[in-house]
Formats: sequence, structure tokens, C-alpha cells
Amino acid sequence: MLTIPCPWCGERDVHEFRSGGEAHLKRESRTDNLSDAEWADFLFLRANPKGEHAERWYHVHGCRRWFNAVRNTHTDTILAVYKPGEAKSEVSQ
Amino acid sequence: MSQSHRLPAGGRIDRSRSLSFTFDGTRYSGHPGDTLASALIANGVHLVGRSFKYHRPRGILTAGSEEPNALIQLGLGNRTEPNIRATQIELYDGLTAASQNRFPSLEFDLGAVNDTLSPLIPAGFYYKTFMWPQRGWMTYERAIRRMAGLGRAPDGPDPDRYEYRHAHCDVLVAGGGAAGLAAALAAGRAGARVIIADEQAEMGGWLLSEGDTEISAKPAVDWVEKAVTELAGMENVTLLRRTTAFGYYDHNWLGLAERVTDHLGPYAADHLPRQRLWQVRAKQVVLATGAIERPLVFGQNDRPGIMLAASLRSYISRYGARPGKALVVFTNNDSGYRTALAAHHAGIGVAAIIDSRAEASGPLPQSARAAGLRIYEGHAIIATTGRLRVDSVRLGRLAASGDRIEGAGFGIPCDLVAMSGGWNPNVSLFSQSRGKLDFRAEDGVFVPGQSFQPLRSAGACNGVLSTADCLAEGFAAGAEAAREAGFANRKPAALKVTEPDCPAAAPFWLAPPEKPLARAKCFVDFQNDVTAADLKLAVREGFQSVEHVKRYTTTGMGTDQGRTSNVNALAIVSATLGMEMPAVGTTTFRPPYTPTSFGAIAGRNIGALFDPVRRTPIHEWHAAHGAKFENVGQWVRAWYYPKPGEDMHAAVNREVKAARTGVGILDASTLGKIMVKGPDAAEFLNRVYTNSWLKLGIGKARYGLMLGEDGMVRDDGVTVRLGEDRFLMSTTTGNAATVMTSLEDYLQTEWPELKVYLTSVTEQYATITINGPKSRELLAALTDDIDTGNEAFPHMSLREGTVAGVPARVIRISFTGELSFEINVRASQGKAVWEALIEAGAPFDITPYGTEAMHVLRAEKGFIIVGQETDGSMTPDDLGMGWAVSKVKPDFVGKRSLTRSDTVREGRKQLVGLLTEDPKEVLEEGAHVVQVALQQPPMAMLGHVTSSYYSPNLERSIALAVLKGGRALIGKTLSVPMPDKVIKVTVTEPVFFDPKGERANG
Amino acid sequence: MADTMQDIPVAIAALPENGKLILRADAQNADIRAAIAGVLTAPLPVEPLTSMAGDKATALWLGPDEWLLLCAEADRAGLQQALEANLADLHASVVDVSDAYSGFAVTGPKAAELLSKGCAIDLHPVAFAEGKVVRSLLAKADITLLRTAADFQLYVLRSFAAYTRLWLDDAAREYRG
Amino acid sequence: MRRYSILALARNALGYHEGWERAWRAPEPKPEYDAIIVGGGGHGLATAYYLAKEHGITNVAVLEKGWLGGGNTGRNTTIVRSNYLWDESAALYEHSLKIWEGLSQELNYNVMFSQRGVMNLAHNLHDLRELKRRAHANRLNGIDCDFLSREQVGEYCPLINLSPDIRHPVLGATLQRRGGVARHDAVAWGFARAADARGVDIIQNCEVTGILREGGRVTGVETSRGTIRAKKIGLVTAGHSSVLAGMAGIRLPVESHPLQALVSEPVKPILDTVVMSNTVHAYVSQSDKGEMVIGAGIDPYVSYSQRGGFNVVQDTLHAIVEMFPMFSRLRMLRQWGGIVDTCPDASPILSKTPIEGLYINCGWGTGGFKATPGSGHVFAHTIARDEPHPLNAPFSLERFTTGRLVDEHGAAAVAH
Ligand SMILES: Cc1cc2nc3c(=O)[nH]c(=O)nc-3n(C[C@H](O)[C@H](O)[C@H](O)COP(=O)(O)OP(=O)(O)OC[C@H]3O[C@@H](n4cnc5c(N)ncnc54)[C@H](O)[C@@H]3O)c2cc1C
Ligand SMILES: NC(=O)c1ccc[n+]([C@@H]2O[C@H](COP(=O)([O-])OP(=O)(O)OC[C@H]3O[C@@H](n4cnc5c(N)ncnc54)[C@H](O)[C@@H]3O)[C@@H](O)[C@H]2O)c1
Ligand SMILES: Cc1cc2nc3c(=O)[nH]c(=O)nc-3n(C[C@H](O)[C@H](O)[C@H](O)COP(=O)(O)O)c2cc1C
Ligand SMILES: [Zn+2]
Repeated sequence: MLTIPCPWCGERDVHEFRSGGEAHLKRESRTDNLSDAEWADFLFLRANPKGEHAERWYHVHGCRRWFNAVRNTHTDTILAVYKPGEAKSEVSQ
Repeated sequence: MSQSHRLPAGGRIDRSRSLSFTFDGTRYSGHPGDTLASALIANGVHLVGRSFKYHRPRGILTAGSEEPNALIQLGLGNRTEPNIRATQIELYDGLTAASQNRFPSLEFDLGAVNDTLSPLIPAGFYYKTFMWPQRGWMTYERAIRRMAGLGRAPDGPDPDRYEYRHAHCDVLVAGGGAAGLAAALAAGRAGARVIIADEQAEMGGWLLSEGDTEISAKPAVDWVEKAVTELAGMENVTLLRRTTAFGYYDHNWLGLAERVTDHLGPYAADHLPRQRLWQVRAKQVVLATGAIERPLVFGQNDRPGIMLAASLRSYISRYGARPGKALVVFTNNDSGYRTALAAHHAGIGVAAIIDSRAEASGPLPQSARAAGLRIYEGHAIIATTGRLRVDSVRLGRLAASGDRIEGAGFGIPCDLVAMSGGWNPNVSLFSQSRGKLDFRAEDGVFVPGQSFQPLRSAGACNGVLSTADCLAEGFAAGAEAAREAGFANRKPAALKVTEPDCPAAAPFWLAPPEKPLARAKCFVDFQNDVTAADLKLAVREGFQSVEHVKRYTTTGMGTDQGRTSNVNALAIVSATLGMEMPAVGTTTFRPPYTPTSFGAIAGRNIGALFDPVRRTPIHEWHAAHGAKFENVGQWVRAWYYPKPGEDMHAAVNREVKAARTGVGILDASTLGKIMVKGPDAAEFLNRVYTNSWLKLGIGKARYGLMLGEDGMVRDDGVTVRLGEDRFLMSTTTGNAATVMTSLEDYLQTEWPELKVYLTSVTEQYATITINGPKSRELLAALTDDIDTGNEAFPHMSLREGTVAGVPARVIRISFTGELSFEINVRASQGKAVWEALIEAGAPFDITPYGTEAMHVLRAEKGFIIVGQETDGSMTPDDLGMGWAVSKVKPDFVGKRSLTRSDTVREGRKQLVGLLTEDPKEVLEEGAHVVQVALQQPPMAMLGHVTSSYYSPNLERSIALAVLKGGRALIGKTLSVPMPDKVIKVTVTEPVFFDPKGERANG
Repeated sequence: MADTMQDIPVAIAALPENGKLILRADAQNADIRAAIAGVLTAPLPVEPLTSMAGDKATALWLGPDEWLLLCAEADRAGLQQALEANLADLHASVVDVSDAYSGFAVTGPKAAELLSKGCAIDLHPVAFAEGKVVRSLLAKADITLLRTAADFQLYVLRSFAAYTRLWLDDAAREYRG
Repeated sequence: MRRYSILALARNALGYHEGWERAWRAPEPKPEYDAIIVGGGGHGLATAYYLAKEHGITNVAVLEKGWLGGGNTGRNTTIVRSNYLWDESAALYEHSLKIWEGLSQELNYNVMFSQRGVMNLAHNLHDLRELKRRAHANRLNGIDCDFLSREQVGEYCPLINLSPDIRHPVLGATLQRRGGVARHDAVAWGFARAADARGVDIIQNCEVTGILREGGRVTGVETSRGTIRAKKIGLVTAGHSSVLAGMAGIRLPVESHPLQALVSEPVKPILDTVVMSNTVHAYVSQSDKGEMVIGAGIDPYVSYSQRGGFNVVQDTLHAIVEMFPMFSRLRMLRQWGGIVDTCPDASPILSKTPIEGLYINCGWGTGGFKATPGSGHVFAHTIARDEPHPLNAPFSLERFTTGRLVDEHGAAAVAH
């Protein structure tokens, strides 16, 4: 059972959170110029890696903040958590 | 009632008290401190069960939780429990136990015919037969299911309670034997918060069973008592007896199952839970779960009276029981001699010690020799005899290679066989934690290797055998764990231990049987009746991965999960394949360590506490006025209010009529409400709704559609502008939380530049809708500061004032097409305001209406319900609501998806109305519409009926449907094929009532 | 049953109605902090999971830009107006949620143990001292939990109050033998 | 292949069962095949079998990184049914169900397909509406489906808590009588044996580590046992689909999640059908050995760890004990997890890919066991003909670009 370190609240059981899937997907604000394929990429295509995964979590039963985490999806070890807007590379090392 | 097989003295039982119990209807007695197994043994009972497949007679193999054979049906009626290990049942007065998997009786079991048939039904036989005729399996299966299954489920609901307990600690110690107690002492003394759990009634592990071990020159049990007393006195230590660490999950989260009152049977106090599930987050874990003795695999090694050697010592020393009169020991290591000596000292005749080793020369064999015990070195048991209990063993001399017998076998009569094949470290929890096992070739054991979580193993589970080493490892592990958790400490001094020296065993995996292996019944997995021959057969047929062997033969899949058998099975498979054991590898260890009751895992989250019931502030009024309720998510809403003698139809018709002719009143409090505040609030709404929000005037309301990024309708509702920077948004009842989550997501991650704050106020307000031509008069009667006139208070606008003397926000919106006001007041005042409205409405014959009438009213107007007309595949245009989608906004959620090729294609499903030929005929919601009904399926479907009601205002049935190319079908006649008839329908516009929308002004 | 307060292992009581406001604001902004502190007569608790008691209200940290303000029912409207007035030109939101939440007090030597039947937070005094506040779950209800000198106070959505009460009373059965 | 039968058993009993031959060979991989199937689960093995049987392509290898059936095939709750909502899905699953009905004989391997019925419970008006919608659609698609009233539910399965006073009372149910359960491992083994008998090479402990391409088409795979060439490659690796597709530079609309299940200790038969409930989130059947086989929910995060959170098991057992109060004293014997590959529309992908000669079969998520034979059948067609079978044409990768999804989410069926 995962224990997730919320950047604000500290370690909490996974069931206090909602998983938000892959992080750092870029939502274009002017979507008219995107092809169907580009749009499908944003909507549906996912890295889904076996290994390090930058992902989003929402502390829904806590501080109600969205944040990011890097987790190894093979071992479920959480390598880092960081706030929205912070870059992954800053925390990964 | 005499305990014929009780030793005259000794053991940790309370001889001053007798407890009476029954097994298969016969009454026996035992003492506090007994397990059911030890009490049965003390009464000379060995035959306690039948095996799973061959229904062979089985006795008691072990003295612990690893027991595969002695599975008992405990208790009666709703409290009965199947498959309980007799070795774990603490005796209480009046205990009722029965054997299982036998018919008609334990002694004479018809199922034993399987044993006779066994040559025909080796591992995996069922894959090869029962294939004819094609549906024949349904018949064979019934018979097979009856033969399988072991015990019986209870007859009815469980009368007992179960609890949860969340806990946090610095150090969790699993196992309270020598190593575990030492670890807990070390960590506890350092000041760490410690939890120590042991599955047994008493802490102490094997120390409770070894009469010949001394610690600090006193019997080992004295040290156990001292340790337990010290631990119990520490405020920072929680001692949990009868508590199994059953699961080691990720991130050092462990599940423990405490049996709080099981041992009290019917004497348990009512207020106590039966079991408690501990959910522990530990900074550090010490595993001290001991080791499990390994059986030897030889011909007919499964007869009652054949048990593990150390377990026999346990019955003698710990329970003061005498399992037999004439003992044969079969061993590959010195500890078998320790058992022989213990038996000898207890007055049990030792007929022979059979040692697979060519030579036994350690101190224990020497003591045995000195005591005059007969020893057969280089021998093995090759068969046993006895119908319901072993009555002799046959042995033979092993060839030097160990895989053959030289010369003729011969028999030795006995009524008890103790076997010892060495010790397997109990690595279940370690493996569950994802730890890697290392293989120690000299004694053929898997020991903990690299660990993956903050844990350490200590004692016998770490492959250590002597008590001195177990204690030392325990102290060290406890101290280190505490240190890692931040508690400095001193290394405790070593304790002086005296005990016989028992070096590790040299593996001896399979004694060559007298008969051909396929007939010899050399059992490896006792519970599932898997023999060495089965394992070899599996390998021969190509099931060579250990996981395939497991699944093909079912070895290790019983209730004991192969605790005593897996390593033996692996060794035999490896030998057959000619591979090293670590290369073949173990099967995966999974939770639970021992079976854990559903009740404990469910806790109190059943019945009234299964799922919260959310009620509105006005609920009590509805209940008092006879409302029927419907579940909407967690909410309970008034569905309709039948008057005496009315059925649902009549009640709903009355409510619907009233809402269009007089005044109806509806509790709409469950609608989601979100306060949206900030300078960018309008811009934010502009992005999350499909239509335009920038220019909405203060005090005005607007309907909005919310899409997913995939362009499909997800939610809708009316939002009002309270101020320049302030909106009150409403959502559907079911989606309130989801919408809030999604809006926060956009704000926090996509558009952090927008200055907007959201606060959910769903529960701050009671929302009361008054609806119908008389609603204005009613409102006017209860307010003196709101001008209710049509011009002063136009449709889609908001007024703040008082209603019934209470501050209120009144919004003129309509979900029915009628003149309608939505009155929002503080939740605590909701019921009072509702009652005031009911009272003031009496002259207009005010009629409370429920969700059903509301649905009819909105369907008459063709208004959609998200989740009923939509299913995640409908766009605004599909719903005929293209008008609600801005053509000019550069961006809103879902915009891009509306121009994908599939969203703009012809022939998408579109919302339409349906009218049946027979106006009395109400279509079934969910029914499908076809162009032409055929005699036989398949029929191409155009779509389905989403909503269907009898409309009393139209005096006929109406329905909404989504049909492929629906709008082009308006005017056409189509068919709805039902199982018993075909219903003709005409496609119409989805608006049935007041299509011009004239009534909203009253 | 025990006859002195001391002996009652755990007691559960509904908290009297009080004023509750949700304040949302950017606490990084010194002007905002000052505007709020001026009304609360105490600094806003910006450290996660903490609370701060002022003369008029106690502020509970709920998130980095969200606080629950507890006050006497009589002060509710005044407090909201004062805050809104002080924050008028700043980006902040003050919303009355007095009726949206119901409160319970859980008291007695077994209070933490009782809550730990459904709440996964470490409630041991070393980890959960007086003044600490968390949002979490109690069984299937969202809670805001505060430890005061005298008790644990927990707030749940109004519609979860019945469930919570039932759950607490049922959990307490074990101590009422 | 020597045929299995009761007579063969009797004959072999006399020879101490020494005479049984391997169920499938263990050949060394050849340097080149006509087609390679990556993934030795049920779907991969069935694909290879039908390539050989229906299309005469027998120079085929199935490459499995571990042991056959060790993926989701070996860890699923074995529910088989075809009562899906949308025409496209219903057709595909019904195709499969029809094959199931003769599969043991077809493979000469008893897969113990037990048509004991699958029941889906309705607990509120919304459930009722959705189940009716599905039941009517099934009927018009020629798929058997009964609608049971609450009383009929009680007659059919008396163990269910039918009290009207519970939190989510049972209001009715659909019942597909032809649905049921099967012996999951036997499905893999049976297909393996039958494919092997037609010449397919089944190669275990052979992990594909790279996909070789030249000029937009596949040429072979890199494996832990060397390079193997082929002009047609089918990826059938369920939970690992994204990993394999990634080797070919393709991103998939798929996420891999833990899905857990558990069994109780075995008890004598008491539950004779399969019961599923979406609203209270529980599904259960009793295996022939006597365990209650219980499916837990899906863990919401991506993971390849083949285990999930205990909280999910807890939630499942709340529901099970609520619906079956007499199960409270049964005990959990073992719990485990699989890695399920979920698509945004809860429908599978059986498709060609942008790379010539590369085909993908994935996205079955929580419910592909039931489709095993049908999926293998149509996927073999897709590979052999280089064009989809009409039944899998709607399940292409393109649908995510066009938006033409087959959304089985809203269809009020737990997707198992
Ligand atoms: C707990 C659980 C319950 C379920 N319940 C049901 C149910 O009741 N009914 C139902 O219909 N479905 C159910 N499912 C879903 C079902 O199990 C799957 O959809 C189905 O088994 C998928 O079969 P497959 O052959 O595609 O995949 P798998 O059986 O997973 O086979 C894929 C194979 O690919 C192999 N592989 C992966 N990577 C490589 C590589 N690089 N090289 C070589 N080989 C590789 C894997 O080792 C694996 O053996 C359930 C799933 C789970 C986990
Ligand atoms: N040759 C021999 O006769 C021999 C062999 C091995 C060990 N021993 C002796 O056994 C003792 C070993 O000490 P130890 O402390 O390592 O082991 P132990 O077996 O004495 O204690 C382990 C304890 O852990 C408990 N346990 C196991 N799994 C558990 C779980 N999942 N949850 C809760 N409790 C669990 C058991 O009930 C037991 O009380 C020493 O005295 C040693 O000399 C003797
Ligand atoms: C339908 C089904 C029934 C099962 N029955 C049993 C069982 O009776 N005993 C058992 O130990 N495991 C049983 N298992 C679980 C397997 O032992 C194993 O946990 C599962 O196949 C996953 O593999 P793994 O645990 O090795 O990763 C069963 C699995 C399935 C899918
Ligand atoms: Zn948080």
C-alpha cells in the first residue's frame, strides 16, 4: 500500500489521494491549429513507462492540492514529489 | 472423560481446571493452555480429518499455524468456521468441533474411493477427460464440486463484530520468540514506539517447548516471562498476543489480525470485537518469525500418528501430552535425537531412531545411544502401514547414493512417527516485502537476502538455529532498528544459554519408497494430496517452471500455502530437472501469512456503516409526510409522496399536475453549489463552460454545459453572477465532487495565472424550488423585501432578501418550463422555511413533489438529465444543444474534440422525442428502437429510450430517445421490439409541452 | 458506567453551533497577511497542519491558501464583513460555511484510540500535539480534525453528521462494556 | 499430439503414468519465422493456434518472457460473458463465447467452461435503467439475456442479501445463462498444446527486448535468447503493451494498472453462479475447488508491480460481506494482482499499426479473459490477411484519432 508524501501535509495513505495520471502533458490553449492526431495524442496517448514516471496526484481528502510525483512504476518507490509549476529535473536529482 | 494420553506432570497447562469439549459429537476434556490439537492428543485422538482429493485419513502434523492436515469445522450455526487448524484453536469450555470433508463419518468416508482410484487420477487428470459430451462438464462438475471444498460455510449472517485500528510505530516486531522478544526489549529500552505481535496465545515461540534450554542458568520460560513483564511495563511498547502479521505491503505498511475473543468462545463479552485488524505504518520492521520444521518425504508419510519431530516435543513439553506409546523417529539431523530423548524422558517408548545419514556422531546422538535407544544409521522409512493410524513403519538400508534401498526392507511396529528434515526459515513476510532470498546450499534453505524495505530479519527466520544466536540477533536487530528510527541506545550484553547443540541438517529430499513411486504415496503437499510422483509427472509433461508445477499439481495452493511442503516440492522438481534449486526458484509468497477472516478485513464497514447516507436538511419533513425515497449516489432524495390509497402512478400524476396548475414544492438541496470568487471568475467560467460568460450581468443567471476534453457532455447547471468577481455555480447532484476536483485541477495546474478561488457550499444551503403558476403569489406572501413581479424579477435572475423572515437568495429559473423560484437559505433554516412555504401554500393546495415528478416535468419540456440522456458519448449537438456552444470563444474545455471527424459525422445519435401509437403505453427506459422489427434477432438498432413517462398534462405517454440520425427521422414511424410485442412509435421533437416556452412567466 | 468524568474512557458530543468561514487567500502576500491578522488579532497559521487562536476566531490551516475560521455564532457575520472589508482590494475569498459542517468533540483517555479505528493519522501526542489540525478521513467521511487542550474536535459535512455520529457511537461500544 | 481421454488415462495408469509426453515441446528458437507472437498469454497462444489452424501459417513462434499464462491469463477471476452494450463489443465477445462453448473438444483439453450463469445486480433506478438498456440491446443482438426481478434474484441465488432495508438494496438483475467461468490456466495450456501440435514453436523464458525495423516495416525482434527474424509480428503482451510498443516507437492510448483478486479458503459448494455488482463494487464466484474467487477493484495509479493497495481489498470485502453476510467468517487465503492495460473507452485494441507487419492486440483491461478464443481468432485473421476481420475493424488504433470510441464505461457493467 503506497504512502505518498504530500508536499504540504507529509506522508499519507494512498487512499487520501486521487491519481491524476501522467504529468507535464501540455494542453494547448489554441487547439484549432492542432491536427486530429495531435489532439488525440494529448487526449489519449500516454508514456505509461515501466520505470520512472512523472505523475499527478490530488490530495482530495487532505489539503486539496494537485502536485506531481516521480515514482518507479516497477517498484512503486516514490522518488520525489514537487509542486505544480516546478520542473521535474529540479527534484529528480 | 479421562485424558488417557496426558502426561502425569509438566507442560504449561492449568491442570487445576478442566474444560469439556466435543469432537464429532464425542465429549472429551482438556485444560486451559491446551489447543484443540493438544487436547485431542491427550485424549488419544489422532484421526482428525480427511485430505482434499483422496479423502485419506489424516492426523495432526504440527503444533503451529503451518498445520496442513488437522483442519476442523469449529462451532455451530452462524458462528461456525471451516478449515480452522486444530493446532491454533485455544480450548474453551463447551467448544464444539467436527471433522470435515467426509461422508458419512470420519472413520468411514465414501470419498475414500478416490484413494482407490488414485492411479487413475494423478495430477491434472481432469484436463484430460470429462470432455464428452460437449455440455457434459456441467454434470461432471457438480459431482466434482461436492467432493472438493473441505469445510462448510456458516449458515447465516455473522453475529460478531470486527474492529479496525490504525497504528504508527518506530519498530514493529513480527514474532515473539527468542529473537522477537529480544528485539522488542532492545528497541523498547531505547525509547522507540514498539509494537510486537505474535500469533500465539503466549509469547515465547519455541522457547515454550524446549524443556532442556536454559537462559542465564534458569529455564528458558523464566526469561520469557521476565521479558514479557518488562515489555508490558513499558508505555512505549504495545504487546499483541494472538495477533498474526498477515501482510507486508509497500512502504512498510503491515496488516495484523488480532483474535480478540476467539479463544473465549461463547464467554466473550458482548462489547468486544471478535477480531481486530491492525493497520500499521512502521518506520522499521524486525522480522522474527522463526523457522518451520521440514517433513520428510517417504512412502505413506501421511498417516495419522506421523508428525513433525519438534512438534512432538512441543506436545510433550508445552502441553504435557503423550501422543503415543511407541515412537519411531525418522531424521536427517541431530534434532530428531532431541525429540527421541524428550520422548524417552517422558516415558514414551522409543522403538527406533532412523537416520538417513550414514553416521550420527554429535552430542545428541551420543546421548541417545547412552540412553540405550536403538539407532538405524543410513536407513530410511520406505513405507508405513495402518488404516486410520500408523501401526508400523518399514525401513531399509540406503545405498550410498541415497536414492536406492539395498537389501530387503523390514518392519517396526509403532503408533507414532516423528520426522525431522531440517528447518526452513519462515521467510513469508520477508518475501512479501519484496525481499530477495538467498539459497544456503549446505542445509538447502532459503534465507533472507537483500531487502527492499526498511527491515531486518533476526533469529530462526534468518537461518540461525541456536537460541544464543537468536537472542543475539534479536537484540542487535531491535537496537539497530531503533537507532535507524532515531533512538540512540546501548548494545545489550549477551545472555548465557545452555542447550543441546543441533547443527544444521544435510538435506535429504526423497526417501526411496518400497513401491514404484507412482503407487508409493510419498506425500509432499499433505493438504492437497500432491505426491512426489505428481511433481515428476508434471515435469515430464512439460510443466517445468515451478509456477507451472504449482498450478498443474496444486502443490502449495492449500490453506497452508505449502508452508511445510514448498521447499520439498522445489527440491524434488529441481532434482527431476537436474537443476539447482535457486535456478528453479520459489513460487511467489503472497499475503495473507495465514488465512484472515473477511469479517476482520471488512471491519464495521457493513450494514448501517457500509456507505454513508446523505440526507438533506429537510429530510425529516419528507419522511414524516410519507415520502418514498430514492438513492442518488450517496444522497437519499424524496421520490414521491403517496397519499393514503395512492400508488406511485397516481401520486406522481397528482404531483405533476399540481406543479403545472397550482404550486409544487421540491427539495433540491442536493444540487452541487460552488462559490467562484476572484477577478478572473468570469474568464474561468468562460473556459470551463461551452457558452459565453464574460458579459453576464450581475444578478443574472445562465445555463451552462460542461464537457470533458473529449467533447462529451459531463455536467450542466445554472450559474448566477453575484457580483463583479463572484459567481455561484450549480452542478448536478451526482457530479458535485468530480466537478470540484476538475475545476481545482484546471485552476491549480493549467491556469495558475487565473485569480479565482473556489469554495464548495453545497451543504451550506437548503434549496427549495417552488414551481407553478401560483408560485409567484406564494413567494410574495412570504417576502416583504423582494419584488416578485415579472418585470422586477425576470426569468433567469437573482434576488437577495428574506423569505419567511430568513435571509434568502432567490433565483428565478425553471427546470419544468413553469414559473419557478429556487429559494436558497441557510441549511439550518431549510426545514423551517419549507414548513412556512407549506403553510403559506395551503390556500393554493401546495403539493410537495419528488424526483419522479420532477423528471416527468422536465421530460415534458425535453430537458436532459446528465447521466440519463447522456452516457459519456453525447456532444452538445447530439443533444440538440448546439445553441449552448460558443462559436467565437478561442478556447474552452473540450472545444477541439467537437471538430474531430467522428464528432461531425452524419448519423450520430441525436436526442428526439417518441410517441407511442397507444397513448396509454409507456415505453420501457432502456428499450431500443429499430427501423423495422424482424421476427428474429439480430436487428439493427437505431438507439434507445433514455426517458419515458406517462404525462398527465398531455394525458399520454411520452419518451425521449437518442437515435442515429434522429433529427432526420422526425415524423417517421419506427418500432420498439419488446420480448412479447412490438410497439410502434413516432419520432418527434423532444419538446412535448409548451414548445414556445410561454409558461415560464406564469 | 463510570461515575466521574475521569473514568469515562471516551465521550462523544456534538459541538454547539458556531460560526465557520472558509478563507482563501495567498499567504505569501504580506498585505493579505496583515489584513487578515488585523481582524483575527493573531497571525494566520501558514505552517501546514497548524492552527492559531485569536481573540475572535481560531484559524485552522486546511491548505496552503485555505483556512477554516471558527468563531462564535454571534461573531460570524461581523467577522466575515470585517475580513471582506479589510481584503476588499486584495484577491481573497471569505465564504460562510457555518451550516455546511457539523462538529463533534471526542474526549477522554481513549479518545485517540477510538478515532484511530477509522483515521489513519498518527494521533499519538508526540505526533499530534495540541493545536495540530489535519484534513483526512474517518472511515468513509472527510474530516477536519483539531486537537485542543481538552479534546479532539472533528468537523464533517453536515450530511455526513449522522453517519459520523453512528460510527463514533458504535466505535465506542467497546469501551462501554 | 496424442489424444487425451478417459481411456488414455486408464492406459497410462497401468504404465505408472510414465508414458505421457510433453504437452508442448521446448524448442530452441529458430533464426527466422513467418510470424512471431510476442506474449504467451491466452490471447497470444490462441492467435498462434488460429494462425496455424485457419490460415495455414505454422512457421510461428510464441515468445514468452516468463512462463506461459503467467500474466493476466493466470491471475484473472475467469468470468466469461458476452452481454456487452455496444453492437461492436457484443459481436466480438459473442463470437468468443460461441467458441468457448466447444473449446474443450476443439483443443482436446478440458478448459472446464462452466456455464453457470452471470448475474449483474441493479441497486438503484439508474442501475435498472442501464441494465435494461443493455439487456434489450443484447436481446436484439441475439445474445441471451434475462432480466430478473428481486424475487427471481433470490430464487436464483439465495445467498445474496435481499433485504430491502440495506444501504443499496437489490432491485433486480440481468442474467446471462450462457455466461460462466473457466479454468484459466487450462486455457493457456490447451491452446499451447494444440498450437504446438500444429507446429508452432512455443518458447518460454524468452524476453523480447527490441523490435527490429527497416524502412517502416518490421524485420524481427531482439530477445534475451538472440535475434529472431520475422516479417509479421503480433504484440500480445497485455500489461506490458506500452513497453513493447515503445520498442517500436509507438505511443499507445493505454495505461497499465494493478488489478487485484483474492480467494477464500475452500468450502463446500454454496454459490452456483457468478454474481457481479457495479454499484457496491463486488464480484464473486466459487471455484470448483471451493474457494470464493473475488475480484477487487482496480488501483487508480499506473503500476507494473503486480500488486496493489490493501485498501482496495478492504473496500472489496466491505462490499462482499455486505452482499453476502454469511461470507464474513470465511477467510482470505491468498490475494494477488495483475497488470491490466486499460484503454480510455474500456474497449480493446486489435489493430494494425503505423509500422508495416506490426500488429497489436491489447487494451483488454479488466475483462479480456472471456475474449481469449475470439480475440485470437480475429487477430490471426488480421495478421494473416494484413487487414482486420470485420469483427475487430471497429477496434483499431485510429478510433482514438477520429473519436469513434466504443465506450463501454457508462454501460453499467463491471468490465470483467
Ligand atoms: C485480477 C484480474 C481479474 C480479471 N478478471 C477477469 C474476468 O473475470 N474476466 C475476464 O474476461 N477478464 C478478466 N481479467 C482480464 C484478463 O485477465 C486479461 O484481459 C486477459 O487475460 C489478457 O490476456 P493476454 O493473453 O492478452 O495477456 P497475458 O495473459 O497477460 O499475457 C501477456 C504475456 O506477455 C508476456 N510478455 C510481456 N512482455 C513480454 C516481453 N517483452 N517478451 C515476451 N513476453 C512478454 C507476459 O509475460 C504475459 O505472459 C482480469 C484480470 C486481472 C488481473
Ligand atoms: N534444531 C532445533 O530444534 C531448532 C531449530 C530452529 C530453531 N530452534 C529454536 O527456536 C527458537 C528460534 O527463535 P526465534 O525467535 O527465531 O523463532 P521462534 O520460532 O521461537 O519464534 C517465532 C515466533 O513468531 C511467531 N510468528 C511467526 N510468524 C508470525 C506472524 N506472521 N505473525 C505473528 N507471529 C508470527 C510464532 O508464533 C513464534 O512464536 C530458538 O530458541 C531456537 O533455538 C530450534
Ligand atoms: C481463479 C483463480 C483461483 C485461484 N485459486 C487459488 C487457490 O485455490 N489457492 C491458491 O493458493 N492460489 C489460488 N490462486 C492464486 C494463485 O496462487 C496466484 O496467486 C495467482 O495465479 C497469481 O500469481 P502469483 O501470486 O504467483 O503472482 C487462484 C488464482 C486464480 C486466478
Ligand atoms: Zn496535502
